[in-house]
Amino acid sequence: MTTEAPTFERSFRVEGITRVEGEGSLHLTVRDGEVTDARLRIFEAPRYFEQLVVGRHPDQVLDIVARICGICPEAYQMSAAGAFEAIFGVTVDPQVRALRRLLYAGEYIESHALHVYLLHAPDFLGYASAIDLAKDHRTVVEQGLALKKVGNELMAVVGGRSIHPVNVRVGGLYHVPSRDELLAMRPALVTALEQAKATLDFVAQFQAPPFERPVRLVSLRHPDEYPLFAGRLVSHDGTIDVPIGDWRTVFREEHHEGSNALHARTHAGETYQLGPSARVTIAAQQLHPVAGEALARTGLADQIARNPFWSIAARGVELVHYCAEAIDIIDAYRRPAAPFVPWTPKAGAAGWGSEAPRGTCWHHWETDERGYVTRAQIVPPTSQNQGQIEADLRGFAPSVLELEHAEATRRLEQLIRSYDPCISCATHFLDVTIDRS
Amino acid sequence: MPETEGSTARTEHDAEFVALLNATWFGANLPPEAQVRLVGLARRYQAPAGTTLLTEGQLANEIGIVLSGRVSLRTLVPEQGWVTILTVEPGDIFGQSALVPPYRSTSTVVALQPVDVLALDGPGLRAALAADHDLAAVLYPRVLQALARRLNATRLQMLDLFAR
Amino acid sequence: MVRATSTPRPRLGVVKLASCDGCQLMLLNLEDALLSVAERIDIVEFPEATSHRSSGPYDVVLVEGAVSTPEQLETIHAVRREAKVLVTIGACATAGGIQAMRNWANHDAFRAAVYAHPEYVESLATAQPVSDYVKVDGELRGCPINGDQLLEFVTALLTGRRANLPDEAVCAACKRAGRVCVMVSQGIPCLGPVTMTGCGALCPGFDRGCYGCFGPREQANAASLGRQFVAMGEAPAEAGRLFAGFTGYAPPFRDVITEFGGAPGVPAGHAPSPASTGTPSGGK
Amino acid sequence: MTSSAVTTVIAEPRSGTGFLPRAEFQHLIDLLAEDGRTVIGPTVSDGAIVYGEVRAVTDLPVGVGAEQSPGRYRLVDHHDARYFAYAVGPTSWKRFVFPPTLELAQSHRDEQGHVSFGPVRHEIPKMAFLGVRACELAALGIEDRVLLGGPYTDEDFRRRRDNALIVAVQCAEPGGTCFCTSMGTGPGVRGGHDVLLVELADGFLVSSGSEEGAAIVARLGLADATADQVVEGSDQLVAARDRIGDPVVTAGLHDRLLAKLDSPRWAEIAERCLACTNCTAACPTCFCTSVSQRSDLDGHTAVTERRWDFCFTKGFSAVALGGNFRPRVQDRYRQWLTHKFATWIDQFGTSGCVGCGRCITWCPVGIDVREELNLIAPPPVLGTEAQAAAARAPRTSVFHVDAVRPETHDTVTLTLSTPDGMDWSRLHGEFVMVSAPAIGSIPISISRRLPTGMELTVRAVGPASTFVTGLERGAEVGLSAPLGHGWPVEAAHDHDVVIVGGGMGFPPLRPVVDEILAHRASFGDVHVYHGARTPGDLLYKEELAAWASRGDLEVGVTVDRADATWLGRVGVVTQLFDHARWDGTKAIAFVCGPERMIQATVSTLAARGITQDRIFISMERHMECGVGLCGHCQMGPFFVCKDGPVFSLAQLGDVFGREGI
Repeated sequence: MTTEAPTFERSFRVEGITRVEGEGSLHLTVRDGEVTDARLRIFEAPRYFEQLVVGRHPDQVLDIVARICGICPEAYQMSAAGAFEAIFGVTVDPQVRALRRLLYAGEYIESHALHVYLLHAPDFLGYASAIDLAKDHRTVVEQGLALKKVGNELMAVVGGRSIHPVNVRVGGLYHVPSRDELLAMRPALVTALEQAKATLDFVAQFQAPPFERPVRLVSLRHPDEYPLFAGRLVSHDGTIDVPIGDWRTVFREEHHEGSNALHARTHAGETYQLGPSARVTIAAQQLHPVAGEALARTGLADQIARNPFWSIAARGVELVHYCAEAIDIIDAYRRPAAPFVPWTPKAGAAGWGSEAPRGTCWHHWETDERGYVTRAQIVPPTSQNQGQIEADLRGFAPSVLELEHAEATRRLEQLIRSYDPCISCATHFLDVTIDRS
Repeated sequence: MPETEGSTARTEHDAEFVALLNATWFGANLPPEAQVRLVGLARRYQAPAGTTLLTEGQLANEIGIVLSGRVSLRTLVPEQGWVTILTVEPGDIFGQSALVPPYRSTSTVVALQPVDVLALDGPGLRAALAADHDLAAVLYPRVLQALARRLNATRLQMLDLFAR
Repeated sequence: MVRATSTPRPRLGVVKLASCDGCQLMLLNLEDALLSVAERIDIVEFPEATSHRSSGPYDVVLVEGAVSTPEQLETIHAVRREAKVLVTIGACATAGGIQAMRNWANHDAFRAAVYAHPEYVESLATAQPVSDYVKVDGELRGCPINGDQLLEFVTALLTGRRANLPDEAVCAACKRAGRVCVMVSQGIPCLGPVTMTGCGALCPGFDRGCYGCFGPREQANAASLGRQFVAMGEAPAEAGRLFAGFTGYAPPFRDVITEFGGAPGVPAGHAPSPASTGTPSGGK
Repeated sequence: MTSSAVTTVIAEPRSGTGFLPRAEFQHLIDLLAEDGRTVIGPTVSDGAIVYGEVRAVTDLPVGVGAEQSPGRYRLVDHHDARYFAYAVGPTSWKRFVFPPTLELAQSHRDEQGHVSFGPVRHEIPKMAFLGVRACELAALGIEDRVLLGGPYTDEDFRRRRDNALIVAVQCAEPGGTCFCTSMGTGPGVRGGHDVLLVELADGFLVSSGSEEGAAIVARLGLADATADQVVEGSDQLVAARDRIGDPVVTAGLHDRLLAKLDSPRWAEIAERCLACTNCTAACPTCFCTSVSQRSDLDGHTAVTERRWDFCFTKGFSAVALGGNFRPRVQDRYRQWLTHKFATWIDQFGTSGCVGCGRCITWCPVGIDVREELNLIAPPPVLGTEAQAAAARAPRTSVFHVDAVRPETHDTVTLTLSTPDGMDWSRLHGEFVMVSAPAIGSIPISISRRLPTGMELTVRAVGPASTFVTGLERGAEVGLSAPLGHGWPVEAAHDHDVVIVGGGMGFPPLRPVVDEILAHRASFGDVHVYHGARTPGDLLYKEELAAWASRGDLEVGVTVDRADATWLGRVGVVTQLFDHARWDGTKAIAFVCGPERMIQATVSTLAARGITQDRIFISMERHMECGVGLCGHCQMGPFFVCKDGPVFSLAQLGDVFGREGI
């Protein structure tokens, strides 16, 4: 339709991006081989979480923020719990803290297996869905489902259920499982660990589009453990290194002229990348030895840091890590005497973050003297990645212009999926610009 | 009141009419004086199946007592056509609207079988009931009983019990 | 010999409104049965899982999420037109979800508090369950829905019977499971007595009270339970807030919140009845 | 205080009773375990003393008790060494002899439509119940009567009962909600145990109540208890009795309660009652159950599972097409309370309550039956007749569909035969339970008895009946029994007979007409009346015409509404005979149809001189098991499935036509 126009302009529109969690669309305009506009639009309905929690008891808040996202409820629970515990000065019992890591490990295994096998692998292998993929490669999909199931079961044992677990409270957990209940999970995890290694070997053979670009990778880092819900907020190039609560000193949520979206940027206006590629790069030293070896075997460490498509390998590495760490936690587990530490409410404010499977989820909470919430700020990982996704789209689009339109569109979607965007999490992340021209 | 062909064959013999009355639920065992008053207001007619004996909305000039055969009380329902609400069997009455203002029939009465009817003149009966309190005292309970039975039956039909 | 054994595969769609995606994720969480289900059901629309798209017609459509924007209102009417059977899944679609808690508050104030440019945010004054706008043929409750119930629903669909989804209280499942009542033995407020079962009495099994994510059971006497919470020492607004969760907009819970207080953004003791958009385009 | 009307014989330890020092209690547990028994007893878990596996003394609630009041239970520390110093907690032994969920049967339907049914027989472990109280022994006795005392029995329950050795412990610390004294069940153990323990400060008095118990006591090799020790034990029991007092006046309670079916108090309770089922779940005698089917995705293999159900849920009393006989919470509370304390006595010769107080403690809003009973009314002398009956479990047989005859647009008559050659026409019973794998079971009245089977006339109203009406010739289906009590046709010999069938109430009466025509000379005048909704809904039209043309029975047919093409009668079924000339004083009537139609019919029949004892009606209720074991079809003192569905009006009394019963 545009071929007869004096200037060659192509428009890529994907009105509903599929195989992502939530609803978004892509609008990319290319003029004379140059990308003039790249916009990822979120049409997730506003849900007003930051207002819904005002006036609530912190324990109720933990249940509510889980509902921001059905895929990564733990990220929201742990970030909020960390902030409240910082305000009230609570130190969680080490065994209970290990259980929280175990619960979160279940979420990683579930989320990454879902993304690798059901959402992202079909892109690399040329299928529209995992169901189509299963018609030709049933055992591959079954392996993915089996891994995913172990993650879900782990969440159910520690958290009650896989989606919106019920066990997290300020100061610890409501209920601690018996050692026997955890040991019952061990055989499945041992199998899962082998499957996770096979998964990494499998995805390492994929052909990723050659798209390398400089980027700033950001995640939490903790000297003694793979980053999850503690440590400092750092970048891989060393330019950022602040306490976990100080996100605001480095970043801000920005009203971006022309897109009317709240994107997070550095104060200098730069984009950055969160998620598995960032963590694997930044916290390589904290990876479980088994996962470190597996990563080394792939030889992809450098690619992961530079090419967003290789996030699939980073997810594979983290699958190995969390299966191995879960086994270690179970082996060392002794049922704690009390599931939670009682706390005294007070007025205060604190920021806290935790690493959702798709990147750092950062919160800031304020409470009154009864400990009830007076104010909340919730910055989901995808709203932080959005700027980088759009930048990558601008950089990547020219390389697919020669392809047939449908194939080019598919490649662009594949790039977006590399970030595992969780659009449902858009608590206040909403791009309402509609290009009607 | 139908002007059906060959429908009037009024007998001169009151005794025969009294006997007919006594064979019906409605007219049996009334005092002799009352029976004589009624017989004085009665005519007898026969009508073949399919005859319309009364039309909904029109003046009801007679109260009919079914001696034999079956008549149906019908009403026209949009989109459903004629719906039979009730059938009247020998011994029972129809056209009692002739006693109740505005004296118009509340349904259309059609003979389903060849019928033999003893009909009481409406205006005449109203005048007689107004003037003769003894007659009214014995006849109204019968009319009320007929109405009550019909009301009760209608209520049960409305419940549509067999739909469940 | 038995009828209807070789009917064509039913066409299934999954549609999302305002929600967290957790309920449709439950479909993917049926790991052991997922591929068997996909062989027997033609999944024609399920954007979270497949790039194949279809705008209908559907034999069955599963709707997740509350109706909270003008666009979603259009969507739900379009989906209803295309669906033989429309089933709402989860607390958002069946009861309005957590976002329906804003229905008591001033919508503009809420919007301004969260968004720098509220004028760009399109949303209806209230978030409401799907059944407030279109006819709903069936529902799966829960926040999220329960995987066993989802599988039972699919099995019933395929075998042509009614799904076995009990509407009894959480207590019934709790007692069959041999759990000790947390309300009686520990004084923990629990919505189990007025909440529909389906979760397997999860929360009492984790030493905490039920927070009502499956919504009110039939004839839920929520007012009596609210009075009991107050008798146990909760302030009225706190008692109300216990109901003001994921299904708080469902009528018997809604009435308790209005009577006792506890809606977000509304001072305790001043709760008005929640706003309602009515039924703008044809209604149920 | 202890003014219970029942004189109790208390099995107090006599001299010769042994003494087991506290330090040697583990020996008893080990002895029981040595015999291969799983020892189940009190243990502290989740803030309460519950029953669970006990392997060692340390598993017992050492020094732990509980405070109990309406809606409240809290553990307390006695700061002593006692193991059994508590009143009963939330668990009852019901859980171990009558499990909350139980797989009953597996069924299979193959691609060709062949069906098979197989009962599931569970492995039952040998068990020892440690710490059974007097009230709990009474509860087990009541369950025995309910589940083993009728014509049909629960064999799984029997096997679990037989496998459980009972070690009773005398009550010393009654709780704040106890009222066993009023119900005549405690606190003293009066039998039913194998071993009896009385806990003293430094050990236990041990005696036996059965041969098996005596053997165990002998193996303990105990020294005799001293007289002081025996006195310490009996003083303890007297103190317990005094602490409980006599909170409920039970004399005449049965009659007083049933006289108050219309009390305004029921509605007041419903304001508080959550209908949450906790009282029934905690009750050691409530026995209601439901069954459901779980199947594979294709519906080929299905499992029938029984689970505890509760009369407080709305679905419990639901019937087809949204009907419900107990629609309000007040109806359900009244059902529960009157059954427990009154109609249970009519049915089983004993009260359904043992006074353990669980329903009071575990009610989240603290509704106290002691208070409610005293407010509404008062109780009973325990009947003690045990009904011995041969064990009989309902069996599902596979039947073939030989013919399918459409009756109306939504109703068909199936001709079924059984391949096992049994002469079904000679078996009594009014209805069958028709089972479809993965779909469920429904009760259907027999509409004709045949030597090789029967006819069933079925209307498609729900999934199960739609499935049954959709069966084609050659299909297979599972059937249980013939069940229930049918029409007492023999009682009508030498009488005139009036048969009134409305709608789907007519098919159950067809066997009555068949029977009469087979022995026509034994009956007087016979009148058959059938009412239907429309002419298209009339059943057995050709048969009705054939009967009418015989000349030896009157056949009347009417419909509720018709179009102009219908030349027959229009009007309610009672109009067929309200001016009839027959004499009701010599007649017996059989009536079946919707309950409201039956009411209208019986009043018309009564006006024609037929007395209540000569009017027989068939009642509809929610039926789940068909044999009086699941509790759904409870109606006053009856189970409709087992005691009915056919009742005489006199038998039903004022239960008939009462709202919400």
